[in-house]
Amino acid sequence: MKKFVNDPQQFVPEMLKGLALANPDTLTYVPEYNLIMRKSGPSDDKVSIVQGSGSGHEPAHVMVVGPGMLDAACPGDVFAAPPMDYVYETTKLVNSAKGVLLLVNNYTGDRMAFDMAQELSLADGITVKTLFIDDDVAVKDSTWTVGRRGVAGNFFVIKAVGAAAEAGADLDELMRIGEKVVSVTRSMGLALTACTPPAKGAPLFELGPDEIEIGVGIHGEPGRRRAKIAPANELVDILLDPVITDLPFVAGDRVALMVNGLGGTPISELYLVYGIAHDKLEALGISVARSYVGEYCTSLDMAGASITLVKLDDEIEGLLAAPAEVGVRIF
Amino acid sequence: MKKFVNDPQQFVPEMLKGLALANPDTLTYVPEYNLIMRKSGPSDDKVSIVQGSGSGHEPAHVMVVGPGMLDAACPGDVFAAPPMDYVYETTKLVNSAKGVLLLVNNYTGDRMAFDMAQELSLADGITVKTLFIDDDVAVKDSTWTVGRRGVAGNFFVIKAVGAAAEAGADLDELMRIGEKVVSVTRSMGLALTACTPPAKGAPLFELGPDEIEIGVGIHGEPGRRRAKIAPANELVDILLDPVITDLPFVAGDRVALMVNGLGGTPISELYLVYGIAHDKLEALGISVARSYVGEYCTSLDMAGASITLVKLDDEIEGLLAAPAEVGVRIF
Amino acid sequence: MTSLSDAEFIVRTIAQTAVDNEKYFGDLDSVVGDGDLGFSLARGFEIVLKDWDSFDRTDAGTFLQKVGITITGRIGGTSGPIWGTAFLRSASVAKAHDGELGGDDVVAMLRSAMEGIMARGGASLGDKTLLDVLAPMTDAIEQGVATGQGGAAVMASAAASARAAAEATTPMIAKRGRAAYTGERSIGSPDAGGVAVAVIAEALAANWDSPEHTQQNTAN
Amino acid sequence: MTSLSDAEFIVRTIAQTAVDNEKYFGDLDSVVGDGDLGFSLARGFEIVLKDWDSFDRTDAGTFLQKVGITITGRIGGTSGPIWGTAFLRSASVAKAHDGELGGDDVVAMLRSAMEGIMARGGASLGDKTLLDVLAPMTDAIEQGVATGQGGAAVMASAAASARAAAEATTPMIAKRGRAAYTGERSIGSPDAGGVAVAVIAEALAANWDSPEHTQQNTAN
Ligand SMILES: Nc1ncnc2c1ncn2[C@@H]1O[C@H](COP(=O)(O)OP(=O)(O)O)[C@@H](O)[C@H]1O
Ligand SMILES: Nc1ncnc2c1ncn2[C@@H]1O[C@H](COP(=O)(O)OP(=O)(O)O)[C@@H](O)[C@H]1O
Ligand SMILES: [Mg+2]
Ligand SMILES: [Mg+2]
Ligand SMILES: [Mg+2]
Ligand SMILES: [Mg+2]
Repeated sequence: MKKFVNDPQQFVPEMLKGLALANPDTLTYVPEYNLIMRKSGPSDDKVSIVQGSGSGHEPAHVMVVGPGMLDAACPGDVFAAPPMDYVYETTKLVNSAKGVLLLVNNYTGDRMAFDMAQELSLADGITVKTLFIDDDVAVKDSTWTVGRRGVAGNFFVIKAVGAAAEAGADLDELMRIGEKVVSVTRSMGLALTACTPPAKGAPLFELGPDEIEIGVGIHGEPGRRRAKIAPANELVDILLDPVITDLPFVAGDRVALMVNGLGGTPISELYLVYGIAHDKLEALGISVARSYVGEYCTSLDMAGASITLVKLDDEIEGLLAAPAEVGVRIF
Repeated sequence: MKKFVNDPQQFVPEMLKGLALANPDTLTYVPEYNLIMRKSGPSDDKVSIVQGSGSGHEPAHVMVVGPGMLDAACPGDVFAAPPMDYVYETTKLVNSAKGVLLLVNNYTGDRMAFDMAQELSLADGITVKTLFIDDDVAVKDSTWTVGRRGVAGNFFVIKAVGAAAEAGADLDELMRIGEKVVSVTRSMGLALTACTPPAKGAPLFELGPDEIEIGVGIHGEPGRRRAKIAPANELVDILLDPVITDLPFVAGDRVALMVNGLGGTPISELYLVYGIAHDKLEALGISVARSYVGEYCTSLDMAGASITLVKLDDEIEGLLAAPAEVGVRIF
Repeated sequence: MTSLSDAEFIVRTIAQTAVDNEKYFGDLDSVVGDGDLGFSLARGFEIVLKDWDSFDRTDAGTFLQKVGITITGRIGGTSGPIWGTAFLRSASVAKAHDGELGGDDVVAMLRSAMEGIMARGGASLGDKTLLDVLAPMTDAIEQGVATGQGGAAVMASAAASARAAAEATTPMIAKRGRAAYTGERSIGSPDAGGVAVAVIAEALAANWDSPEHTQQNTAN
Repeated sequence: MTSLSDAEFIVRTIAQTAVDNEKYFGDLDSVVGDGDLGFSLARGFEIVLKDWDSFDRTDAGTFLQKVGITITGRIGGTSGPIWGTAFLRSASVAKAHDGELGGDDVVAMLRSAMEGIMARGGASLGDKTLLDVLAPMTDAIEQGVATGQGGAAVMASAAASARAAAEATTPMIAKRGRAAYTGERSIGSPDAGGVAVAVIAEALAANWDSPEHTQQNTAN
């Protein structure tokens, strides 16, 4: 394994420490609970918004704490849902008179940790609601599975409820907005390479030199099927078609289009993918009103990309356009 | 080769097209000259600033065109200086009564293309000056070489002259500021993996599973020496020590610290590196006043990182803090 | 069975086995899962071992409850809530019971643990989870106890049954956990959590008559 | 020598060789350079071939000048300015000369091209660049012309000398171009640009008496 890492067990804490050192005016790091929160702390005039998840998805979610986005993030170790205590302690630390909204990507471990933390917090008299995000169309939503996974689409949920919370919306209103965004957001990803968790020190699965993994999740879980590498035009079809047909998105729709890098794919390739996807959507009469290209929800060093579409209405478009400020910046 | 690419020869044009489609309100793309410029065009109240270079370094430089940064960027093909015509045409397109400043990383091909374009532009009556950037301490600055390379430090030059130009500084003033920033900026990089140019379709050099390349440039040129992978603490020493001793940076200095990803290294690792470097600098009495973590100047999909330090004075610090807006954004 | 010392032996063996098998459990979980099982269990049970002396030892039930709180609160992934629930449920059964715990009580504790896991994570038997190992293992213990076997013999047959059950998960399709997302591709490799249970059962069986267990018993 | 048709043959052969060897030249440049030489030359000379019919053919000098402008303006990397300068300098010598160009003129054109390259890129002989191949190759042509050899024979000895010179760059330390950054590590592989010159010289020698060249001569 070739990575910038000291003791693999300290990978997450050392990353969080660096994040806090780089953003001393805006972020507070609470090492005991892997917790990153706004330096300004919670306000009783605003619902506090928290997202937790496994680590390894940076910038999600520790690097999107800031005005207009999250109030705190409590990640677990790499690809492991946070222990329940982390969530519970985070909830207590950001408690606001207007309540706390917990955003959770739909995975068993995360659901259970947040469920239990919510129970404990409610027992403490904290008003808490939990919203589950499940935008991944790669996973069939049949009765025998655990439902769809939450992947890069969670960015839009955070952005929308973050903006609404800043404008004073109450907890029920945020739940309504968040559920609406989830209901119109769909994603699909593919991997060109496997990722290597520091603690494992080796790739999570083997891909041949010309193989790709389609419908991969963000935890290095293998996807639904393997295929041969193909020209970018075809790869975009593989990602875009199931997304379009799922909601479905139809001619006349206005959408936000996100091309998300999985960690090891350079931004040059992401823009190339963006251009192709944009053209295909416009050809279908679907108009791209907002564009997002870069890394939003990664899988460590995995090369690959996902495409997310959000069907816009005036409310969602306004919330996405609202200003926000986060710890990751280039200035 | 596993990449998002159609025809490798169209890699750069397709990327630029995507960039322009994603930023329809702010950027104009001129396919004939690989040119990305501000949609608003040049203004006679402001010196126009242009940077060109080979492609493959994104976001440098096509993705940092915008208010407070570049007026235009004219990249060549992957790792190849732009043909002289591209530079000349760009200069004509952004011509302003206050003149044009050309920023050039110090490589033979780039120098020659910009020199010739400057000659032609001057003959056309356009006021042009050229500033060379050479921040890479990995290359010894002896008489028999072509001098040092320009690497990620070019970001600070762009940012400083970009801010000053926006405030109305004239061309001579920008040259003074740019030269000052170059004189206090030093960088050093290392690669964990080689990069794969689309047209070559294979890695530019071979690195063993536990080998790293120290002092690597941003074009996949091999570096000065090879070493074994080591803990992040040691890798940071390898990067930081030659940077610190070169200027030298000394106790009492205020600096900007940049940890730049080379394209394939996830931001989690970059923050981990940042935290280590920050601590080491503070231990030496060098205080980190501004922090930059992310991808600024990459080498396609190369895993690795570089560290840049800028010695700050009030003028430079003020210019770095000035607002700017570029095409790459996460909102 | 001197309940507290048995509980101590069992918890310590589970913890030590989790720490010792970090890499192996991680590799098992990376076949069709996300590879974090080993890390999660090892980090969590390290905390159990570190806090070992601090757990209230009023009785076996109290001890198990304190351990369960640590596991629930400090282990990440799916395993924290699942394994923590198992310990907390076992603890409740033990606490409800006055005096020394017999073989029947152990069976009741395990059955309650399984119900807790099902309630917490929504899995049923046949979903290719550790439940598919816990259930036959518990049946084996019940049968051993019913036929009057000694502790070591009961544990040996429990371990054999756990191992066989773990292997029997190989042809199943995962319907819970990260592996479920791969659908049919989860066929062909055993459930990681189930194998972990079998490995732990084997460690318990192997050490049942070891000095650490028997001396501990004597010491109490 | 009917100058224009010779110039056309030479330029076309150079262009075709650059296009045909894109991968090979790129691989050579990636040993210690950045691998773009093949791509830059191929894309640039493709433009030359595409615009082939449009170049002003008033005389050989004018033709070479128009080609040189295209190369200078449209080839990226170091090669555009370097190769473009070579063509522009050769063109100037040819234009200054009235009437048919002889062997001496070709030598003068090459010497002027080398001076132009040195002025543009600052390299000297021994810096491990294509100059270290151009110089001995030009010497060989000069000698062939002086001893009254025919065109094919002159080109054959030029090619042999270019190949030997390209190989002789292997032990040199690069002092110009991207390879220079690797210092001592540039020792042990030949200069990419120098090998490209040798390959082109060999193509010219191999085809000197081919129908494409001789028929072209006859046609004019
Ligand atoms: N819903 C569930 N109920 C019971 N056991 C489960 C459930 N989901 C997963 N498991 C068990 O947990 C194991 C994986 O644990 P772990 O790796 O910690 O969780 P995650 O799947 O969140 O990464 C599986 O091998 C399986 O035995
Ligand atoms: N300053 C120079 N003068 C003459 N030739 C040079 C110079 N620098 C490089 N070269 C030649 O150019 C070749 C590399 O060309 P190319 O790959 O296009 O340039 P770059 O080094 O910018 O990538 C080298 O192999 C060498 O022969
Ligand atoms: Mg997990
Ligand atoms: Mg180059
Ligand atoms: Mg797992
Ligand atoms: Mg080159």
